[in-house]
Amino acid sequence: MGSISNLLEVRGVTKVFRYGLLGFKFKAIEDISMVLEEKPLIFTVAGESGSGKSTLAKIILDIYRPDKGTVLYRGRDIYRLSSKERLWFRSEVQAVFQNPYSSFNPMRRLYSYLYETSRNFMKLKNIDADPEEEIDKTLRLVGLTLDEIRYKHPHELSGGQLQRVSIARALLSRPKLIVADEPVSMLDASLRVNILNIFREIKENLGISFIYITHDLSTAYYISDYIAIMYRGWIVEQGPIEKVFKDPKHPYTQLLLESIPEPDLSKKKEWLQPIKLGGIEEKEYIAEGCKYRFRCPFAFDKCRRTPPDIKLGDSGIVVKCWLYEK
Amino acid sequence: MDRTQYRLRYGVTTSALIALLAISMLMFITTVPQITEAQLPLPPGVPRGDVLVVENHYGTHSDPQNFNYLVPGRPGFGASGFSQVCAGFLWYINTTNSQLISWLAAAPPEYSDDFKTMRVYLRKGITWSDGVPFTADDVVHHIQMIMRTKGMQGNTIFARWVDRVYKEDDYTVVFELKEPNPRFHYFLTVIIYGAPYQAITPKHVWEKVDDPLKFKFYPPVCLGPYTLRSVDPGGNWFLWERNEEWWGTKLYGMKPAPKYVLFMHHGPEDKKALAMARHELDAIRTFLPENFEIVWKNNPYIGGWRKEPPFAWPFDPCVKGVAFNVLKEPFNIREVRLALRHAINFKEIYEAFRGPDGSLPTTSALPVVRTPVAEELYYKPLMDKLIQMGLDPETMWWKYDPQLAEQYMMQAGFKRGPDGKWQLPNGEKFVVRITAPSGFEMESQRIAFLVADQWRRFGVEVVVEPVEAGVFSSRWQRGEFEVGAFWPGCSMLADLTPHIQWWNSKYFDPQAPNVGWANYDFPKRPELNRIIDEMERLSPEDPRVVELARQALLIWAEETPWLGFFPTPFYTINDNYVWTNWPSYPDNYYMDPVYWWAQMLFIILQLKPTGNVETKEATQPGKPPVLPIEKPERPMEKPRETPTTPMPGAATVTVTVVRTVEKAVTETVVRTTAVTETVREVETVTDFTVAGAIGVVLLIVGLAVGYLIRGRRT
Amino acid sequence: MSGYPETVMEVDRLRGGYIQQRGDTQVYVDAVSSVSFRVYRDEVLGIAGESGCGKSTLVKILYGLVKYPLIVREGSVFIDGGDGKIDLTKVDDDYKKRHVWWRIISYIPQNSMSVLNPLQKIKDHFAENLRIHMGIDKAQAYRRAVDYLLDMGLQEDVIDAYPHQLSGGMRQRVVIALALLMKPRVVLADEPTTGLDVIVQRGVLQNLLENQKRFKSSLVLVSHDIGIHAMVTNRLIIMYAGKLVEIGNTNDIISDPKHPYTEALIESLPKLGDKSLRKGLGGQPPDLRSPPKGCRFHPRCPFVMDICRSREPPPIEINGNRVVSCWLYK
Amino acid sequence: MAREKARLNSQLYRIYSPIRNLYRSNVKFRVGLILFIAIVAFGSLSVFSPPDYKFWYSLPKDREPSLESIDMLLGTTSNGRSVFWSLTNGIINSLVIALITAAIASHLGLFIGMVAGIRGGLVDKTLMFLTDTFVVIPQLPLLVVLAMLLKEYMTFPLMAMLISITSWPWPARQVRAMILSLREREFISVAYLSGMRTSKVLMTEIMPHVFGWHLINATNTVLYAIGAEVGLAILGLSILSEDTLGTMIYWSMMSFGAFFRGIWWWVLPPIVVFIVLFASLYLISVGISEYLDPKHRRWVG
Amino acid sequence: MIIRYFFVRIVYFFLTLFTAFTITYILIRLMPVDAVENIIAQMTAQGQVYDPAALNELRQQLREMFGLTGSPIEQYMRYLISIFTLNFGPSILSFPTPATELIMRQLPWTIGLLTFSVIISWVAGNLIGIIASVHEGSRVSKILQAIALTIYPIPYYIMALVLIFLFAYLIPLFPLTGSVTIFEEFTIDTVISIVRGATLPALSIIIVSMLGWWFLSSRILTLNTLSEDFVEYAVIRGLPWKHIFRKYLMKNILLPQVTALGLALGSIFSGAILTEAVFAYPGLGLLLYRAIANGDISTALGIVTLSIYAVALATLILDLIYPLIDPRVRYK
Repeated sequence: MGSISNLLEVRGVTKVFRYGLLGFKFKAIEDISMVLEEKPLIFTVAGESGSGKSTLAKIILDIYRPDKGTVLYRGRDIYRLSSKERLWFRSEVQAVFQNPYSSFNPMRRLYSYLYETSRNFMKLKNIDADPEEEIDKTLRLVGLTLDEIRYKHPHELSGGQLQRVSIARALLSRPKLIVADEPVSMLDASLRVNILNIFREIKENLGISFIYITHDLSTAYYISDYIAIMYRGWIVEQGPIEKVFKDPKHPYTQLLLESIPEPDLSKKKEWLQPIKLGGIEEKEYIAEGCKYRFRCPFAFDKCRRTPPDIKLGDSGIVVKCWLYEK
Repeated sequence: MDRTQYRLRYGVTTSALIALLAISMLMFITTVPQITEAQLPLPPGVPRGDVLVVENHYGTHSDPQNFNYLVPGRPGFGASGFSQVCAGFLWYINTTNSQLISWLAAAPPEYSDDFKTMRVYLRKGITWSDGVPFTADDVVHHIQMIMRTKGMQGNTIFARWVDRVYKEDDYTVVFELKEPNPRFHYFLTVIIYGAPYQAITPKHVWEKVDDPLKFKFYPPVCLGPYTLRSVDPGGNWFLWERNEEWWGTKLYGMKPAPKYVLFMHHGPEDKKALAMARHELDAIRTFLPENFEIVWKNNPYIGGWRKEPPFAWPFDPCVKGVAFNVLKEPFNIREVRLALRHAINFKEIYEAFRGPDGSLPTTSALPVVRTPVAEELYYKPLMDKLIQMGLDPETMWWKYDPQLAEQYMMQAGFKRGPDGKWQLPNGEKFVVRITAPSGFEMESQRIAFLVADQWRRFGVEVVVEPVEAGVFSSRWQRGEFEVGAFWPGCSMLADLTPHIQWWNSKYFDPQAPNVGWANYDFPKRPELNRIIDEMERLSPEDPRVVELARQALLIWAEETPWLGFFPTPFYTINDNYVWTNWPSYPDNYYMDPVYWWAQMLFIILQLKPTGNVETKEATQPGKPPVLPIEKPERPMEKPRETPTTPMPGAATVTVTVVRTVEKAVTETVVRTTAVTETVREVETVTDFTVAGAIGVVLLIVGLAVGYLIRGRRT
Repeated sequence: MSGYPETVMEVDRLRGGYIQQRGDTQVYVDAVSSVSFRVYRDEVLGIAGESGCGKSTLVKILYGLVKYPLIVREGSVFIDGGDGKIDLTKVDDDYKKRHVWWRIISYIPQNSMSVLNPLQKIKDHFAENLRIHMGIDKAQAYRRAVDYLLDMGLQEDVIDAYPHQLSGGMRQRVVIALALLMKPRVVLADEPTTGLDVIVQRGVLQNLLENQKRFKSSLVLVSHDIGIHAMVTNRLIIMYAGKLVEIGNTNDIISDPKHPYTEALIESLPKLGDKSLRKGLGGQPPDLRSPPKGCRFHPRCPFVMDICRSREPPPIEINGNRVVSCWLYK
Repeated sequence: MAREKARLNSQLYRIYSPIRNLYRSNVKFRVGLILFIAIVAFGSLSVFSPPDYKFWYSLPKDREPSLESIDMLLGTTSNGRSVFWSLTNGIINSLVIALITAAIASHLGLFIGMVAGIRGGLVDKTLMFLTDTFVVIPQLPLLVVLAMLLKEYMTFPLMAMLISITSWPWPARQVRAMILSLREREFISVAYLSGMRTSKVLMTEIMPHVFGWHLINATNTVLYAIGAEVGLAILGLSILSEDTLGTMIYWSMMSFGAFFRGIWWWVLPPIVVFIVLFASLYLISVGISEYLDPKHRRWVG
Repeated sequence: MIIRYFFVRIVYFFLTLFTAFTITYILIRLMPVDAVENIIAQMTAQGQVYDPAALNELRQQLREMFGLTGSPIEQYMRYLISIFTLNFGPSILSFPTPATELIMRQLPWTIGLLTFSVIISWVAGNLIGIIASVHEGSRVSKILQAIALTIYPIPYYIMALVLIFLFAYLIPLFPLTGSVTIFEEFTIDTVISIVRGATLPALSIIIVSMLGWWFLSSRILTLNTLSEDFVEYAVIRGLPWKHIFRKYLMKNILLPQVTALGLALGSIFSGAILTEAVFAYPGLGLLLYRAIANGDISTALGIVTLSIYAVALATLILDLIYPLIDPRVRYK
């Protein structure tokens, strides 16, 4: 049993996927561990597409089951819950997904989702309130009202509005943790920040923690407290966001931070420094040794043979790189 | 975009393709030298006029290169042409006049007084198609081989009856029987289509065979006038070529006119009709009336039993109708059967079988076809009693009397339910399931549907269940049905012994309550067993046989285990376009026009080319197939000739037939050509007493022929 | 940029949009409305704007790919074909296919994932273009294709691979190479890096830029990401709801946005190392089937004035190359 | 203003049923539906059939169509029955077989595919194994064997069941593939996260997505079933005492040689009805699929 | 990877085969047809008197000869062995010829006819379907669609009768029967005769399946492929329509159709019962039908086994070679 004081603990989780009809397995995520303490914070999991960050989200949400390792929520193994407890877990850990249009069944009214969630979980948590009022209240938190959406089907709202509904739906179960899987990547830039601001507010006002999954490091920096960088199924670096961003340890993190295009003309020169691109991705997944070694400018012999251990750097930073072997 | 251009270009390609196709089609047309000829599988250069095309009624033979018909379960004996043009039989029966034709045998068989020994004389000078002489050794070997080989066709028969068979000299064979049997030679006589074990096998071929059941006998060695030229590897046709060295030609001057005989399957019946309309098929087993109509409308040359309408042959030996499974409730109750009998309005069924050309069936209320002979022997003498039992003399069938039927039902304890439908005494609904043939025996299928309609009107729930041949036969054999539509009664001989023998309890097998031949333990009337036992002991010519048969028939009518309607009219059609001189009633009536029986040999031997089409090697027919009796002069201890020996006055009976059937021409002079040595012209016989007396004896002979007719179809 | 820049493409009061079938009636959706600008030789022109602003439609029209339900209502697109100007909105498809497309102007589509024939190897795509447009024989076409691809920095295993075997970035590079095959004067790139990861995106854009410099061609780069424009483009067009709201040098626009929309767009982007609260734009982009009267941005504009609600702002030129379409600057 | 309009649109969207919408927007669907309804309406005339319409020789045989009475409207058969009443009854009976088949087969396929797709693991493997097995067994011989085997007990529902046995495997595979891809969609996760139980998720989230396909599949199964019944009938394995399109063909062509005898009024009606029925259902299914997915006009066969 | 894939796929192949064989075996054994009883019925129909005891003895003899003795399990085991040896014992309908020999006799006919007509209809149907759908909306396309919709539902049997009536009766270009040939000497005439005999049966299959199934399915595939991005991009790239048609459309449409063709070819081993019946064409379909209907268990099992083998083999081969023809699929 994990420590009760931790909200969420991911312990050495590995998920194997199969490709094709039979055979060819690869590890979508491998031996991932992380800890969310029992205090409101935003934990970012960042990485390229195919780095396994969405798989991790789904494992935390109990949509996938890991092949190895486990996830503890408040000290309880989430894969060994009774059906009653599972419902409780569902209410505690909620999610917001990337594409607001595919988060809702286009044939159902949005209100029915909200009502359903509210009814299902209010009963569970013995909250005696008018669900309609509850819904309206929650919608106002995200800048909408019930009247606006009551009769609407998903296709009648814009992406930004839908994502707000989506957040409201997650909030209705009064969760402690919300897993937000790329919640703003489909939105227009001018609207993104609004959603991010809502996250900030919720964290601060309602004390809800977030796992924010993204490939966009600038938004990550904007809202989060803690970050884990993923690469090919590994967490290559994790730590408090300020530290990671100021002094990236892992060569991948360094490159990643450099490559973000920003409306900042001073960075242009550096950004235009030529870089080397990776080869064929499949190889990297099944490669022995360090998975980043193909691109790594510092790769040496050991990287080719043995996968690096997780090294605790100073000030709570965890790096998976032989460069920092002591 | 240049889609349009592209379309054009592809258009050119496509039209080029189409043109290519059209050209190749044209090539096909040009390769058709003569339309009718090219459609038949003939050797190059053979004109249509050289070939007689006969229907292969079995269909596609899955193993066409196997002529060993002695194997159990091998079908298609009469369909490949083997039995008609190749096989050799000792005796045939001319079914028009019940004449025994001694063919390989030189004379009718001789029985000893106690009917325990039978002596067969063979013709001298007969050779197999490979030149080896045919002798008594062949016959003895044939019988011994069959007796030896378990499971072979005929094994059960010969093993049951024959104690010893040996040759006395090269042309005399003696059979010593285990028990007296005055009818033993029937086993070796072609009565209708002939059984495979009746066709004598060549010793010089078969003696080298280790396992006669695995031997294929291909190509077959023949005694008939044709030898096998070619078979379709696909199994649809068999081409026979005239054997110019045939013993019949050399010894007796017989020679068939067609150079080739082609037995061919064209597909479903309507396609056969098309083939016949196009003169690509000369003779067919039988048509459904509808398909006959196709031919009739399109081919002015066709003929049947008569040259003019009505064409159909009315005396098929089997009475069709429905049979009750008397082992099953409630059909074991006599009253139920009688009620169902009288609930049928026979006229409607009868009328349904009126052919498009006016052909009509011969109503046969008893399980005996009401041929003129049977009429005299059984129907007329029993008429009064039958009328008492409910026969309607107008229709010659049981009268339509719903009230009487209702009474019978009440007697059996049946009640009508609130919906007017009959209920069983226990209150359940009375449902009759009629099992009918499907895909074959379409006439029986139609009877089933017609009877169902009749009974439904009477308030009985009827389900008709048509099943495939194999299923039908299996279920029939095992008695797994309630009511079956088939041919429950067949007869041809005046001596009914072989037909009703089966009603005897001693033949009942509970494992296979085969109703097809009434092999039930039914009716449970001891007097019937006694009657049949007595009939079996009696010589066929004993007048008491007829008397006993009448008693048995009366018991049958009282019990009514089945309802016989009539033999359905048979459209055995032939085409006079290429070949003529087909037997037709009454002007040229020498043989029944039934083309799948072995007797077809006699038809082939008399056919003449018409000259309508080009011929090359077709000749005029040789002498008529009339073979003399060549019994050796040899003293016998009280030789006793079989009752089937032709007797003077045979033609009298024939004329009687003519009179009965052709009432309109009673007083005219009828020319009849009989195919026996007693060919003669006869005038109308007015002296019925003389004719009757001789006729009785003769009819016993003639009707004995019908003994084997039950297996009309394989 | 020295001297007077050479114009390779001129867009003049272009107006186009889609015909939508609504039951029995047809509705015209105004996707590009009165847009005028020029593309100069050897420059990277960015077109920025958010979803539904008409930037993709504009690129399609620029390429001359006008197919029902897309129609051009007025205006023209001139392109310098080397031997005189061609109005792409007037010539027929066949002409474009034979003389314009891929030779003078080429197009890099948004979703490189699905634009390559899955059953052809990469080199086949190049060889077939070479063969068809230059009329050279098969063997030679293959040789040249391979040479060209090697020259473009692609490895041999990529050249021999099938499209699905490549990663997204690689595939995009292939498509870029394909677009530059005939050394066109103008390359239109419609969101070429959407869906790619930042590192890959950086590599792909570097590649694109390098080639543009090499061939001295003009690149029209469409992207919703202002960051990309800041890194890559020389000049920038900002579009909103089918209208061109601002055009000018990228540096000028980023450092000093004039139009309130541009300003909001740049302001709403979080920056690394800056956690201060930022504000996004409120409201929703308008429905182009019935765009708001006057300035199309006015319902969301923080500086809205009366005139904005009634009259459309004209393009207003501010110091040289800079054009803004806003009443604030009148 | 625009918002008001959108609101109004949404109201309309809810009020008008999708079928009506479909009917309005898709010409193919409209034509197909009208044809289909016309055929069903024609078949429904069978409720007026005289009590003894099944009886043979109750009418003169082989009469050409004439206007003298309803019985004679389409002529009579060679066994003295009215073609008109056989046809109307045949349409209804064929449709009954077809609809039961569609109900059984498409739901069986749907059920098996869904269970396999959702449960995954061993259940999935077992079911897919069974499906693959049935795919391998030749269909027509299987149908023939089953029909012969059960002929004694043959009723319309049983026949529909037999036809179903040969037509469920492919749909099951397709449903499974669909479920597998649906399972990855976010709204399914959202539904679970909203506290819904699996059964409810199935009904409210997955079914609506599969439903359109299901409808198309059912339509195609109807076509397949009518065709299979005709095939069986030609072999004499249908219920010959009842009127269906198949048995009409059997009696007219196989038993009474009506084709070559030129009794066209007996041969043509079942074939024409079959063709029209086919065309109408085809159009309906194409219409539905175009409506559901205008880009991919897929006709699942 | 490849070896592992092959191995697993082949094990799976045998498992499906085994189950399919078992199911069909049970069904065929359940058929209410008893060949022995039928033979006895036939023998008694020839009109002889048999004692019940003699008949019972005969029954036993026949069962032994036909290999119908032993417990159901034993018989099933015998069948399982025969799956591998392909020796199904003697045919009951044409005893003592082995069932395998009967099948082999009919096999060339069936394969000849069906391979020919399946391939022709595949090629023509796809070609017409693709061309018609490329010009979707044109008059020709509409007419072709209407024709396809009309012809598709017509049962093969009726189409065959129509063809016979037209081309064998009214205009006697072709023989009424399918297998009319003489085999004494193998000349060009023999070939012509075989082809002529097979033309109408083939045509009846071709017309229905070409204009029906293949036309309709290739039409849908064409419309789908036409809406693919890579086709549009090819247009954008200025490739001529002809080139796009050949390299982009045809290839992508024909690929899934090749799979369908493979399955169609795999299923020809159960023959075409109705076509064979109408034309009296010696094929496996009719043989199978007759074997089933007459209780010739060994022949029926032989054909069904063969056809299951063929279909399963076709799917197996497709699975194994598909990665070779479609680069998107790899052995994984």
